[in-house]
Amino acid sequence: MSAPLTVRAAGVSRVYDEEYALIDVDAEFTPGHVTALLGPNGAGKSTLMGLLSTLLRPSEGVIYFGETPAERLDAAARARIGYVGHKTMLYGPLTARENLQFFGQLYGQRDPTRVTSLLARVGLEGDADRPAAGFSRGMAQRLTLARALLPRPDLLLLDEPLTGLDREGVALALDMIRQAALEGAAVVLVSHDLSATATIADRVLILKRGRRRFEGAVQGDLVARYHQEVDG
Amino acid sequence: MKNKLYLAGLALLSVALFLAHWLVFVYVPTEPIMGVVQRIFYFHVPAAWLCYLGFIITFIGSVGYIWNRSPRADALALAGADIGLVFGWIVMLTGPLWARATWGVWWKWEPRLTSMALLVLIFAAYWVLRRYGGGTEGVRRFGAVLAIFGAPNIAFVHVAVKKWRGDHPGGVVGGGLDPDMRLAFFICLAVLQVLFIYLFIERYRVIRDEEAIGALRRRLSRLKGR
Amino acid sequence: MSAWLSVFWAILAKDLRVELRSKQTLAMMTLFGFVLTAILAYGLVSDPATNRVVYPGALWIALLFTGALGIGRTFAQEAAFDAFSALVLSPAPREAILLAKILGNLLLILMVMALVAPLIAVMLHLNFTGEEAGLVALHLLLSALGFVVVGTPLAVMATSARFAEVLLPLVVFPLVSPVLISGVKGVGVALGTTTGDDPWSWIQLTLAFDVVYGAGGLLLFSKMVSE
Amino acid sequence: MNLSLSALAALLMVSPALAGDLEEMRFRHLWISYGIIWLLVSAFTYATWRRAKANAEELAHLKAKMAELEASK
Repeated sequence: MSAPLTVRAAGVSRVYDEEYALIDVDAEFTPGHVTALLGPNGAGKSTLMGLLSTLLRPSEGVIYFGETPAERLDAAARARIGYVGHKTMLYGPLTARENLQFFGQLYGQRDPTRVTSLLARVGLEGDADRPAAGFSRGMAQRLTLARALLPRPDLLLLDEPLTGLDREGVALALDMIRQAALEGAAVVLVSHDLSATATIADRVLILKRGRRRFEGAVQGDLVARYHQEVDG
Repeated sequence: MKNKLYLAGLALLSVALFLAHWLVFVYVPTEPIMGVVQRIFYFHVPAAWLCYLGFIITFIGSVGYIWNRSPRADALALAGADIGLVFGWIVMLTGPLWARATWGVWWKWEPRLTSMALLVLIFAAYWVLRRYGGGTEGVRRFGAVLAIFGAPNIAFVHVAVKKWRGDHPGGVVGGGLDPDMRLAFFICLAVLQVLFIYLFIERYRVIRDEEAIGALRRRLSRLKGR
Repeated sequence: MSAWLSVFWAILAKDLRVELRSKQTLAMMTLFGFVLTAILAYGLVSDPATNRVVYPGALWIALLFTGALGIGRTFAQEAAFDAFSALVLSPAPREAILLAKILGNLLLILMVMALVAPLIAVMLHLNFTGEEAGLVALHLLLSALGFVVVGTPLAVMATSARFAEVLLPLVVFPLVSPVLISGVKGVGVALGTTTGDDPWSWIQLTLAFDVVYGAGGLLLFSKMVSE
Repeated sequence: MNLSLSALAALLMVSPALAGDLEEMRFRHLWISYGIIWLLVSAFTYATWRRAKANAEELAHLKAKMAELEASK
């Protein structure tokens, strides 16, 4: 694992057509912490995740990875980002193992046991050689989590990673996320499941209508805090 | 004051255009072989040049846009394509009218004609893309790549058709222009060039204004907190 | 360099494996090629001498249409679950991504044309000497290469536009017209139906096109894929 | 627009039959050419002018709204 990575959004706005999805957001994501990114629908959560992943560019403001602005990141720096988006980013005709092996090759992952151990970790060892197209949403979600964790990212962006997971799957996913943070990754988590989020988040960023409402350490009851900021 | 100057300029341009028509229809002698239809060339040939010029601007703007995503470069590219296409269609429509009355056929697969036709087709595709493809950033990028790919294509088409057909005998205008004809041609060229510049500035301004409107709307939505 | 190559091979192998497993694109292109062959054969079949004249034209029409179908489909698999985003986000060199995609598309088109080209010849009652067949194949290979070096990057771009499936051929066909002219005329010379100098000069022209557009695409690709 | 283009195309297609003699055709094609030129140029100018007018109105409207909003704050 390389040096810890602090990611900072400085006055970031993003426009789609004529609508601001995100307005002047400042935020900092620090190594070893799980930040819950909360907000009602249309608050700009996924847009912020897209910006942090570098797949989107800010219309105003800059995102810094350490000291480097996002648009000047090189390939090696991109390799430090792990991203789970709304779609699974998998290849349907390939098996679970082949999917992971392929992404491993892209990331220059040399360790052959890594894929097998990750598959076991997410509980897919029995389905490792079945095409991903046949997977239930929950299984695909486990696989996509494994895909994001495969290169041991220093910034882990999880946009609704718990979608379709059963209770056991949620517990497993939370455990893996916590583990990644313990190993030093900065984790950003977006989820509708507030109670699950509350169990692992130690920091919170609340957005409403594209603006930042609150950022800071979780103190007391996260759920109550959220309702106070958003509904109050 | 500024408005008056603008109007005076427009009046001058109108007078110049009138003069150009007078030259074409009254002043110049009739070409003995092709007859009156040769008079198409006083506007046809400058139109071909202006079509090229419009697309060159699109190419330059597209390179600029791909490089640093500057909205100004994109507006330049779009305005260039719009105007280039107007003159392109003029060339493509008046050319066959001349050809039918001179060669007896509407069209020949000759290097100059073929490359012009493909150039117009490529930038017509660019226009369709920009008009109907949706106004997203991805479409602007797509358009820019298309324009960048399209420009050098013309060299290839030209070489290919030249190899295929052999060089067409003589220039299209014909050598040894009568001095009156030459004078009329260059005056028409100059007048149309000015018309091009005027139309280009107007078009560019319209596109920039539309962007400014978008920016204002965004600022408004931002002030209102969406 | 070896890392570059291994990424290149990984993407190419992945694409081929995806294609061979689902067989969607290949099946569609091949079937489309057969339908096109039948239509061209009804529309064009005539006396043997005329058939020999129209053969290159028919062949290149088939190349363009099946090719357009193919490159449009290539990115459907990437777009289905947004895997292309993961590809762009990965440290994989952009040039390796593009080259792997180009080669994948080329192989797909060549597989289809290897069936379609002889089929059209049979339907038009044509016989070729070995040398003629070789020249046809060489022309076809280089033209297909020209088609994919132009079409592949544009197909990536087209995913962001509306009406992409109509726009893509609209945009690609005029751009590859030099390849079309050069291929048709070059094969005509090779088959002795078109007057002209040696068929190799046409091959040079296609090759120049392939090199210019291949290099241009590689130069621009990293600017194309990211916002 | 498309209809008139098709009509023009149809007229030109049959024009060899109609063309009494070459000289007449030359005159006709010359007039049609300059007609096309002016049709295209004026259509383009008009479209640009209309867009410019609409933009000017919209800009004024938005600026007024903006001033209003800023005054109220």
